[in-house]
Amino acid sequence: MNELFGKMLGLPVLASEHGAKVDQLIIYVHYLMAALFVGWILYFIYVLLRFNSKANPKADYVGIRSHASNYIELAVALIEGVLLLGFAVPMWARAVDSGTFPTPDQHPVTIHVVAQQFAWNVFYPGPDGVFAKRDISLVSTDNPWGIDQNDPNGKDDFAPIQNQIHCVVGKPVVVILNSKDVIHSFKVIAMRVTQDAIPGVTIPIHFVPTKVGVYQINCAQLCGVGHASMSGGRIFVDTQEDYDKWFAGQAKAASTSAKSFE
Amino acid sequence: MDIPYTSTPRPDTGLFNAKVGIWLFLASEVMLFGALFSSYILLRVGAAPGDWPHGLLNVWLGMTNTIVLIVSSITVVMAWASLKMKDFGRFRRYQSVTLVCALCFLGIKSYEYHDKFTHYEVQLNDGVTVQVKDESGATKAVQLPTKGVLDGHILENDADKMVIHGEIVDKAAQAQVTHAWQESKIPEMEITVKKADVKYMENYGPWHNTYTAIYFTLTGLHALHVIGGSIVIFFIWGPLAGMWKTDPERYTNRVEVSGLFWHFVDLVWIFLFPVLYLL
Amino acid sequence: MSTQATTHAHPHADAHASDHHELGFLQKYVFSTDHKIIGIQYGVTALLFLLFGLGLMAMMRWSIAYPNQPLPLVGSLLEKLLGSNAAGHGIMSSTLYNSFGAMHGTIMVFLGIVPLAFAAFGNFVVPLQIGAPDMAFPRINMASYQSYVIGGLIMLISFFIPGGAAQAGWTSYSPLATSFPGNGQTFWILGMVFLITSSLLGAVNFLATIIQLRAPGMTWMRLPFFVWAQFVTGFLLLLAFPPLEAAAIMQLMDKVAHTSFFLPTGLAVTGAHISGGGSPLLWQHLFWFLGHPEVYVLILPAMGIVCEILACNTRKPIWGYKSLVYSALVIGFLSFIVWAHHMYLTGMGTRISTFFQTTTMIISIPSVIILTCLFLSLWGGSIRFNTPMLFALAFLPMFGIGGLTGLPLGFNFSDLHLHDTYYVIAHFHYVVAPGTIFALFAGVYFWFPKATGRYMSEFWGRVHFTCSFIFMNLVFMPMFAQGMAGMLRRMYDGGINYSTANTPGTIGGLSEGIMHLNVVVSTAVWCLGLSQIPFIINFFWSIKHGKKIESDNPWHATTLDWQTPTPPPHGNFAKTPVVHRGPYEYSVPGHATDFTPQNEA
Amino acid sequence: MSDHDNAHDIQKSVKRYLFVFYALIAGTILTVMASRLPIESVAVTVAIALLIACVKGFLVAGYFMHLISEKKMIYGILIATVFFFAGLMFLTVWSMDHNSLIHMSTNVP
Ligand code: HEA
Ligand code: HEA
Ligand code: CUA
Ligand SMILES: [Cu+2]
Repeated sequence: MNELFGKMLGLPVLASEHGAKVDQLIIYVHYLMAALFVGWILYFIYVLLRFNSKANPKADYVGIRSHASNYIELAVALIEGVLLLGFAVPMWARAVDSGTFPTPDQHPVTIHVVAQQFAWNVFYPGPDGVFAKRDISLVSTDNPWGIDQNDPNGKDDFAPIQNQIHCVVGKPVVVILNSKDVIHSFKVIAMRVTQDAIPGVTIPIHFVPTKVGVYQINCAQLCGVGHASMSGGRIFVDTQEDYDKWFAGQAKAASTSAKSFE
Repeated sequence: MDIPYTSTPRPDTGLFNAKVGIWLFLASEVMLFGALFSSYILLRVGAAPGDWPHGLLNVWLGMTNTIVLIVSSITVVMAWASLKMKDFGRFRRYQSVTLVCALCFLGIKSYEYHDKFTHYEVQLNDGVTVQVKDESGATKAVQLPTKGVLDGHILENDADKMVIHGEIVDKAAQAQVTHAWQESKIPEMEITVKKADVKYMENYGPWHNTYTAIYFTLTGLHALHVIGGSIVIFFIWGPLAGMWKTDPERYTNRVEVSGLFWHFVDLVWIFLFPVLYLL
Repeated sequence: MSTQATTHAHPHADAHASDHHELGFLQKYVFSTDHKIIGIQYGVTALLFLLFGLGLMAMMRWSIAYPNQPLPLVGSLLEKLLGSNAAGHGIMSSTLYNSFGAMHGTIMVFLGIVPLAFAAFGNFVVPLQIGAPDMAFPRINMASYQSYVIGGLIMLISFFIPGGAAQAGWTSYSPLATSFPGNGQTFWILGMVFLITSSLLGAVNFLATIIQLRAPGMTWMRLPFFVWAQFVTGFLLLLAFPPLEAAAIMQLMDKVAHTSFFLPTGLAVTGAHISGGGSPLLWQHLFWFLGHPEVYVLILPAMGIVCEILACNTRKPIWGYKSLVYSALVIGFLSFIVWAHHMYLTGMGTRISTFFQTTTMIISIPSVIILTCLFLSLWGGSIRFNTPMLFALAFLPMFGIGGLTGLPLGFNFSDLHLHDTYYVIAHFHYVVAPGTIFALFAGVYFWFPKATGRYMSEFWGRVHFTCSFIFMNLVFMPMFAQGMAGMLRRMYDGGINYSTANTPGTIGGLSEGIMHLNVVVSTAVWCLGLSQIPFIINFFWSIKHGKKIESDNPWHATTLDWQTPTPPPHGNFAKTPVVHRGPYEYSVPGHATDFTPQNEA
Repeated sequence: MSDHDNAHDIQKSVKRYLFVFYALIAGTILTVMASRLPIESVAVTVAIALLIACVKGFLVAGYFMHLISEKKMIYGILIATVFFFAGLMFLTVWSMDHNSLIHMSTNVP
């Protein structure tokens, strides 16, 4: 029944683990809304028919005598309380709290994403899994990301990739997000992921994709003239095999370019 | 029907209209300065070590201005009390002191602003030496520490060199300073630099850092209030004085209401002074 | 002094005021200090701004439905007026769309609804309802209106400056807001400073008036609910606006003095050298500290108007008057501590978001209570369906839909999916457009006879209501579906880049059906615009030619505003009224008529 | 103000005003002196400065502005204002505190 109701609401395709919880909450809240709406609309129509001045020429000074409404109000408050404390809060805590991030033995795909007008720049740490240091003070025209060229951990980092994230189905993805100019918002509808990318603040989020495919990344915050067309971002959810192949290719490219630097 | 309670209090609230009005207005002013004050806290907490200057402003000037405002506040109440005792002449004398105080405050404030606009921080290229003339008049060459900058007022500004009256500041050491009292008093010297050695220079205008930004914003807004308040006080003191003959009660109420505003302006300064000059 | 029986003392009912001494035109209409004239000035100006806001949206909806196609009718005019950068070949550019969007929001909220709901109705009705001769500070009242006009003019001029009007949304988030080279944002801030000043002066005046000038016997619990609503609204404006003013000053400093209040270290966006060290989130906090109380500023006066009209047209007392009053007070109080529910996705951790979710849910309860009271008031009534009542009745389910859809937004975990989508747009438009605007229409039809001595045409009123009701729902209902599907707001092309047609092979695009709704909605918006023509004609025509009212109290209402001559003269009441009872004594058993005015001895 | 109506009362309050005036001057000097004390803890320095400022503020508001003997309505307005101001300040500061934001326990480079 929940699924049917979700379809009726028009919830889009779902492709992440925690997304089911988001949908669940949306569906439950809409049950409450639907009940209140239908109940009150029926009452409303009935009242308009029964108490219009033709049907009821003399108004009653006291009006309704029942106190049922107090119970309805109380019930609404209680249900809201349950939805809040029973669902919204623990769900949020499980999704974002620092303790919930995947541990190394879950082999998460960890990436940095830096938003800019009007694209997403994706950084992979390379085979060693450690990112090169970045520092704002190093930013220059030759080095737009302020990467510390002397950091040995950076030797195997992939060159920043624009607009393309690769990850593995069933394995957690950690996206460490910020922005280099204005506020953007990293939204993947099918993953039920939304997070503002705010300059000066670094925010990590994580999710587990559940279906192989190519997914759209949206920019959900007005970020200037190109906001509507900041739609180039894609997440490639690969099988482990495909991902490894892609990863090896990138790693090779990184090592050859690193050599050419020396 | 005329509007009631313009000068007599309404029995159940015990207040005349303008009194309610001014307090409501002051409530909104509390929120205005309160929001800026909250912003001050956030900027300060968020500032990187060393980015929040201590002892940048002249405490003695700030203290003088505080006292000037306190004096103006007492003269405002005394003026109102004089009216209550039906002594119009004394009221006028007190309020003229208030107005003089207001002008004095604004004068000192403009001097301080001017001082900050002509106060420069000069970053030099790495490893540069400068010529320093100390109090005894002797000149010697000094090499700047790695994170050193010059800080002071420009005395001479030629095409190829300039002379700065100020000090050499070690930024690395300054980052350790968290209290005004730790700021060491280096004697001011005359420092000569070649223009070619200057990497970047900027005065202490609002753009300099978040401290100067909030300093100028808060004190600027406060100064606007001082100007507004003194215009009102002047207006009641001069052009409106005839009302004392026709409707003394209403006149006294106006003085009281303008006084409430003036005290509020004083009150804001009482907080601004320690927050901007001392902490 | 019950005057409802006296027939029209003033034959020239169309004259706005009947002063004892003649005033020049300027003094009477431009520099007037009479609360009724100021109320009417506010009302007409605000209606014009509403119309203008609708016009902007009508053009924007073209771009959404048919992106990158020349606008019909107005395209070449736009190009001439605003230059070919903004509207080359009559096509709305993304820049122009963003300007129009930001100005639609700003104009509707700050120049349309607040001045109409708070200032216009407040000015005209509140002193009459509390039995006062005028506002407490008539000259401040005039200054408030003038400040509003100046603020509005600054906003209007900003369309024509190089670079165009502000483009960062009505929320003006930094760093985007200060990143544009033109001066649109500077104008926006200056305009806002005047509008804020206007609202502050207005708020001080209303509060002082309600506190000080209530007629003898008009105790707090005998105030009509509309007065209570205005009282709470006044407090919201008084205390919530100053932080936005502070924020505006800081943003102005960022823009013109190159400070970094809202700009973090290392920002690569503005041309000028900046020191950094500021915080973009600080702006958001200060903005929403105003923003949320502001939305209750938009709704409380509307609830007040609806309450007056419901009581009068059901011919029975409002059910739960005390609950209404306490709920309004609680809403006012809590509305200051829920603001961060607009910021759930800025990276808030669990503790903070739990706090704000909890307050958000708590504040929805008094709204539920208010709506319940209004619904239950209908029970046992003898309901008259005149035009004001139709609009007032429609307000109830419309606000209900808007309010209910606030709930999934109020939980952070469901907001995750809905944030910044058309679901949010639909949510708040249901509250402000078919909600507040309907209540305001109701108010216009209801108090028009008091202001002019004539009714507005009932027939055209019904036409206006029926068309508006249908098209309002056709405009905003489909947006819920679009939002649920993930269509984002503030996209000049209606999200065409995210449509499945343009993203082959990608999962998560917008289906053809969803995209097609854009055309449906836009068409409905244009029809909604056309539906206003009967209203506009009716409004101006009825001033001179409407049916004359039979008595000073044509609706047989109980509150003091109807116990004055029509239109009320300067000073309102010939003799100070004395109040003997509560505001809604309709159908009192044993009373000769079915209404007992508050001042009847 | 009704309770200040006769000249004798005014005379009495004038004395009080002068006393407050001296206290304010003393407070100002005290603040400056306190800021010179070599106190290590930033919190204590700030607390001292703000404490003195609060006392001075109380004196101005209480005596110069007659808040000490004001009417209930004014108190009501001001209490609401102080409450909302406190809400604005504490909630904003709390929200923007690093610990209130989403962050990972293991530090990311
Ligand atoms: C008048 C304006 C108004 C009102 C009254 C409300 C009321 C509410 N709003 Fe809304 N809101 C806005 C105007 C308003 N809002 C605006 C303008 C925005 C967007 C700003 C922007 O980003 O540009 C917004 C955005 C907004 C958000 C942020 C969404 C996002 O950006 O992601 C949230 C989240 O919590 C929210 C929640 C609520 C809640 C819980 C209420 C509650 O107070 C609602 C309580 C009411 C009820 C619960 C209804 C009860 C009804 C019944 C019981 C009867 C039902 C009967 C029938 C239908 C017949 N609103
Ligand atoms: C009070 C606020 C208010 C009101 C009433 C409205 C009314 C309307 N709004 Fe608006 N809207 C906003 C506030 C409001 N809006 C805000 C804050 C935003 C967000 C902006 C942003 O993103 O920053 C927004 C955004 C917004 C969008 C999204 C744009 C985007 O994200 O890209 C859309 C899209 O359709 C829209 C449509 C409409 C429509 C069709 C109406 C219609 O309901 C209009 C109906 C109008 C009338 C019916 C006019 C009545 C008046 C008269 C007829 C005058 C008569 C005159 C005389 C008698 C003299 N609005
Ligand atoms: Cu990036 Cu919108
Ligand atoms: Cu809100």
